[in-house]
Amino acid sequence: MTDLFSTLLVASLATPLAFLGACFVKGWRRYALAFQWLAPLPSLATGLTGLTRAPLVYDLPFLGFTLRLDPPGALLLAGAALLWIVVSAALWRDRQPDNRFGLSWLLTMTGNVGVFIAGDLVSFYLFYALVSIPAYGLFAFSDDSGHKRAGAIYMAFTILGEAVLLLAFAMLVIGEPRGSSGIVDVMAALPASPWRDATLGLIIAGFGMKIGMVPFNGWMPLTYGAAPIPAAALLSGAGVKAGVIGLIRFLPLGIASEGWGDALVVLGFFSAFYGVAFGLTQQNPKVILAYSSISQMGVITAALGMALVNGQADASLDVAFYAANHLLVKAALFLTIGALATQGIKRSHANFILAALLALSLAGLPLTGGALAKLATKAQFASGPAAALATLSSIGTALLMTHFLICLAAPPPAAAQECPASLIHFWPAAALGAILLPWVFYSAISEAPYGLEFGDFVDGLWPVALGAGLALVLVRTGRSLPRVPVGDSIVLEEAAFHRLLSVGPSLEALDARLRQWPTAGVSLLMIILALLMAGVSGS
Amino acid sequence: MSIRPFLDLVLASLVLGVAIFTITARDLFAAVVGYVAYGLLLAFVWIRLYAPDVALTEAAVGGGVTGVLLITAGKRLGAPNVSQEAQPGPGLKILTGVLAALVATALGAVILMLPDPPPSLAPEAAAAIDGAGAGLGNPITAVLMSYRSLDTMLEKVVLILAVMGVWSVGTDKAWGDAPAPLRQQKAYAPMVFLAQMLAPVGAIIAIHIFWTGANAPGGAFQGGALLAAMWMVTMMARLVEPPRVDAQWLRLALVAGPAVFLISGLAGAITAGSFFAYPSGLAKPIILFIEAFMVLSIAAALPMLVAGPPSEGQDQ
Amino acid sequence: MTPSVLAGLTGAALVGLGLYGLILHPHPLRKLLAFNLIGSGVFLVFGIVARRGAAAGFRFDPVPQAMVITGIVVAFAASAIAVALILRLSVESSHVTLDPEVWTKPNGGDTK
Amino acid sequence: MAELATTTPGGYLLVLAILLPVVGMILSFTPGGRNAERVALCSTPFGFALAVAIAFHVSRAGKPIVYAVGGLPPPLGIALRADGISAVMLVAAAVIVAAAGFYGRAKFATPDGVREGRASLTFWIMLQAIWAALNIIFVGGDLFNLYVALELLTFAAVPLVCIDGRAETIAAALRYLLFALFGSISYLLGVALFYGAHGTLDISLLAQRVQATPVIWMAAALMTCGLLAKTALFPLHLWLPPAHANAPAAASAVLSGLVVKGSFFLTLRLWFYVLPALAADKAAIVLGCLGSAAIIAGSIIALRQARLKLLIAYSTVAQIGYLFLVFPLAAGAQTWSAIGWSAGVMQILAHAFAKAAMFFSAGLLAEALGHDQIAKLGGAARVLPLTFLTIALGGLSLMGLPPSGGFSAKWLMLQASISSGQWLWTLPILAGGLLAAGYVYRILAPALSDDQIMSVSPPKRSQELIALALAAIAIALGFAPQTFFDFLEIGRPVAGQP
Repeated sequence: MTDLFSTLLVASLATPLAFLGACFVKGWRRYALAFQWLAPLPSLATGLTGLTRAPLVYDLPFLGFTLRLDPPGALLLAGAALLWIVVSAALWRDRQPDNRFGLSWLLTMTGNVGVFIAGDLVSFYLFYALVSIPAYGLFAFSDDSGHKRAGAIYMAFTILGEAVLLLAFAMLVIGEPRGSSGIVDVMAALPASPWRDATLGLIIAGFGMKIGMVPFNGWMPLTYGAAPIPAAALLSGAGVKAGVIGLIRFLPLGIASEGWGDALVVLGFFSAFYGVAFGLTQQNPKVILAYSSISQMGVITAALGMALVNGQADASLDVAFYAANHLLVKAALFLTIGALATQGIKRSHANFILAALLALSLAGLPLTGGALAKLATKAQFASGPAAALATLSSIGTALLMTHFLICLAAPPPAAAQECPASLIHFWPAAALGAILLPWVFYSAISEAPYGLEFGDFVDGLWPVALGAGLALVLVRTGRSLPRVPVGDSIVLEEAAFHRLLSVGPSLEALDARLRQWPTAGVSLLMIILALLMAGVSGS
Repeated sequence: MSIRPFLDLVLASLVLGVAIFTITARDLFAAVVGYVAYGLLLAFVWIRLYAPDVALTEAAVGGGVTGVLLITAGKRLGAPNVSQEAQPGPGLKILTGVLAALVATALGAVILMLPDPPPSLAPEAAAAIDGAGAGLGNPITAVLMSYRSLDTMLEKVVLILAVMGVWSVGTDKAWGDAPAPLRQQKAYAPMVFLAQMLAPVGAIIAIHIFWTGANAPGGAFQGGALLAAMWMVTMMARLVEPPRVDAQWLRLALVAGPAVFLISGLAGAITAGSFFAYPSGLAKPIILFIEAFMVLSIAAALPMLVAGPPSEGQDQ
Repeated sequence: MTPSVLAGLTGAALVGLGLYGLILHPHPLRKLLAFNLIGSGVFLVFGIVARRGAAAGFRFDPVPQAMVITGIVVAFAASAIAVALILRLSVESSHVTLDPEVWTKPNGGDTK
Repeated sequence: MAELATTTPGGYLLVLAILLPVVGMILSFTPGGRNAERVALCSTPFGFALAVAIAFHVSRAGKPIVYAVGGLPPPLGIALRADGISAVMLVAAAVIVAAAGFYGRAKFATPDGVREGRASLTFWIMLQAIWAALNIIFVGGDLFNLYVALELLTFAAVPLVCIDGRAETIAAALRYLLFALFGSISYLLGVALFYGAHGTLDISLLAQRVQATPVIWMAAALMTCGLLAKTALFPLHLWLPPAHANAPAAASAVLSGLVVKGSFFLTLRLWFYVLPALAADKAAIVLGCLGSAAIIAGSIIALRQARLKLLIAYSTVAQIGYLFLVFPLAAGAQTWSAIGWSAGVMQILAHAFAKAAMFFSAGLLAEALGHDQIAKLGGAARVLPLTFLTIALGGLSLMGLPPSGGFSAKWLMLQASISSGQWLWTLPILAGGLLAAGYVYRILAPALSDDQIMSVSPPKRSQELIALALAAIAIALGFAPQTFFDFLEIGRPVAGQP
């Protein structure tokens, strides 16, 4: 049985790779791309199987990679695989996107699957890069300057995050005395590592860039605004979870560490409210969803922070569940934009109510998956200011999502073309699935029962109702909110970057000077003398 | 107290004086002429350092062939066409001067600090002279042809490569043609007479230098250089013109030295148990045999390096 | 001061002089002359090393002397290539200069 | 130490590896003509086989293999030695030279109706000469012999720069030659001082004899500087961008991928093999600082280039900078030295293959589009997918993203700098990666976009595949197993135990 499970684990990775390989054979490319929705099937099976099992480690005999699947990874793997299958199948049934797009899609998918099952630092880094960088191709291969800008900014944050993580990983591997690069081993050695604090700081910054943690949030609204709906659904649903799994894997959750925990809690809640506040200033539903992601990822960060404060090792599964719920709901919400924008699906009351349930699920509406997600993180936000802040963030989320629903009444005209027809027909099922599927998973991960008593029901309902009510009040009192450019702080960062670019011409002038023969000759003599001095004085 | 130290001092200051002139002269051509004179003076320094082989080489190549090369180039260039702004400013001049002086001072200082007693390979070279050195009386020839034969072989390869490099600078159209004559004008009658008289004598001296090089100062390189100089003299007198670069005899002559060296080096693996080793007893004749071809190659290569790339319309 | 020390110091001075010329002279042929001056200075250093190494009945150490001979040939080959390039440059262009500004036009360059 | 002076089994292969391209060169020159191409191309498989055989022998012996030329051991004779890095470099050189040969066939085959062409003959002879010179540099054991090889390398590289005869290429070649001569004479002066101080130029004998005297420091400073000039380490890079950017692609690939590595290899030999006994911390820091400056300045200026080939050339300036971080990172006998050493060699290899692939692709692209202006690359990836795939893979390695040799190199370098406590080096390493991502993005983003592109003449598929193969090697290096890094350690002297 274990052998079968390892085979599945290997197949989860091998199948997308095989599809990737097939793309390089000319006759096969078309089929490989069109049928790539089949590629995550083994991952789905692996994820479901792995939910309830002890962690499995498998060393790939070649390449030196280690695969490792534990329940948090399995949960996110199953969710992500499901999402990839559904969206890819619909997308390629409808039309044949061009090769660049298809290949980017497949590469992102491979990275996304891999990042949940990578067991060592190098393979994690590889898959993390793979889920981040090719995603550029999902929205930025355009001759539109807005898309190009979004692509460039996305790339800048991605590469910066990669660089920060590379340094952090190098510290992790050096801190491991036996030379192992297995994630479990390096994390076990981290508390004793002399570079512990620097490593943690870099880890938080690096993955923070991926999950849009304030102040690294600017790229997210721009990217989701530019991305076509299927791509946005995948990036916000599955792609971002690479950052979540990164935090889960690389924060020493089992060991109480107050300083870092508190910092994370502050950062997380700040992001959570920041996302709500700035999301309210936006009108484009895609952008609002992006701000909602910033906010939700903030809640996850805060939950991890509390786990760190309290030394809760099992928080990883709770947080993973919260993330998996967000994965399904956020993706379904993006599809909602496309679905309601077309004439193909009637703007009936039933559809709108479904959309509202889905949106408010994010805020923890009772009986939806969101309520379960809240329950899952109850251990983290048990009492004290954290519990109050968590409730406050629920209210904020309800407020933001109601604002989203209001804006949804007039979706952008382009949204209709962005979303493939099959997905639109499929949308009600997807929405229901996103609301209900968490129930299936929940039983697998937790024994804590979901109380169906009236008190609990009210406890869950009032923040949602309050948030929704506030949103309606906001509409009534008129739109006095300031207009903030999409991506808020990114405008300032871009300006700073452009100022930085002015180093270029002066450096170029310096280079032109250095390349003059006499200057180069003088440099040569100076280096001779410098080396001589260095040697004579050093000995 | 003999007069020698005084003479040495005079010689050193002469060399330095001419060198300073070469660097500071305003006129390009004057600087070139200064350099040729400098090369000849340097030969005397080498004699004072008990290095007659080097002195011969320096006179033949440093002064002679390089001189012809540079003078020809200086003439072809005519007045230098350097704009005024390219001249370095005074600040740069001072900085460069200070840095160059510092490097020179440091160098002078470490030369004075060289260890005493000085290390030397002379004992090893002397001990090996009857073995690997093939009983050659001239230890330098032994070093060049036996102890460090790989260097010498490579140096000849460098010469071929340089010839190819010089030729490659020509135009596509001219490929295969001959280089331009060393002198554009018709030669003066005295020059022609001199060449006619000098060339055969020089050639004989060259062969003598090569032959005695086994035991006395001289050798393949010096002999070849002198032979080359004679060929150049006859070309300057326009008694002969430079050959076409695709002439097979020329190519063969150019590669003969390194090729024979290579073949005997490879054969050494069979006959003497090691690449570039000589079978005992036969070493000296083999070395002379190789050197004979090297003389040929050097005599062909140096004039071709001076003559420059093939030039259009120089069909013989 | 022995002849060899004198020659060594002369060599050092020649290196310094040559460096000065090689760095400052704008004309490539003058640079080449300066290079050859440095070269002869370096060979003189070899020369005094050889002279100091007199032993075993030799008045000099033959190994560095042999190296000088090889070095002179190599330096000559270098000069020949440089001269060929300088002459070709003078034919191709009115500017015989190494100044990079002349050659790096913003949109110039090879179009093959 | 006697074992490094006498011939070992397999030692004869070293002589053959040197002589094969020399013989090829001579046979190409005489009789010349079409023969040159045939000789050059036919010798590449043999050269590769020799390199592999040498690697096999080194691996089996677990220590360097040696050949005393003429049966005469040093100090009087010349010894050739191949250790781990020599063997690896021999193989890399054989592969890249072969690739350049087969790639260059499209442009440098002797034209029909001509017995012999200038450019063709020059290319084939110089290519083999570069190969010969590199092989000597990789296995040479004598500093003066290495000087001759270094000159051979320069004289072979310079004509390739100006092979097309345009005025700016001739000026570039002249700059290159004169500055390289500046470097060689400086190197030679150092050689003279070494001999004057210790009476031998054999690397392993010197390693036993050197002491930290001013003479030796002066010699080391002069030789290093000469080599830096030839390696074009910033700020001595004046000759590199015009020379590498204006040469034909086949030549640029060899010049950027291999030729600058030749002089760098000798710098490694000097500091790690001749002078390991010296406490050279400060000198290593000087070199590391120059390398860091090269990374930052080279990358930023690469970002600002309008022409693709100039961008790639400046990227070489930056990537050379990484190589010099080896000196502070691999010094001494600490545990991290081995990591730094592996990182340095990996960087040499990854850059050699990635850069050769990039130059090949840039050449194909320029030929297909008729220009190499980056601003006009919009949409080009759709018409030249294979070429841009190669650029992307090469770029991946330059950026240091996994899986690639460039990633391995930076990953190991970061580890070495952290564990040695030399934190500051992590900054240029990471900044260089970010900036490299910037310039690779500048090429790829417009090329992949939906912009319209005018019609192009498709490049030869075989040339595209050669370039892709080299890029694939750069990627495959990222999967190098531990045994590969152990192999690189063979023969590396460790300070304090010569």
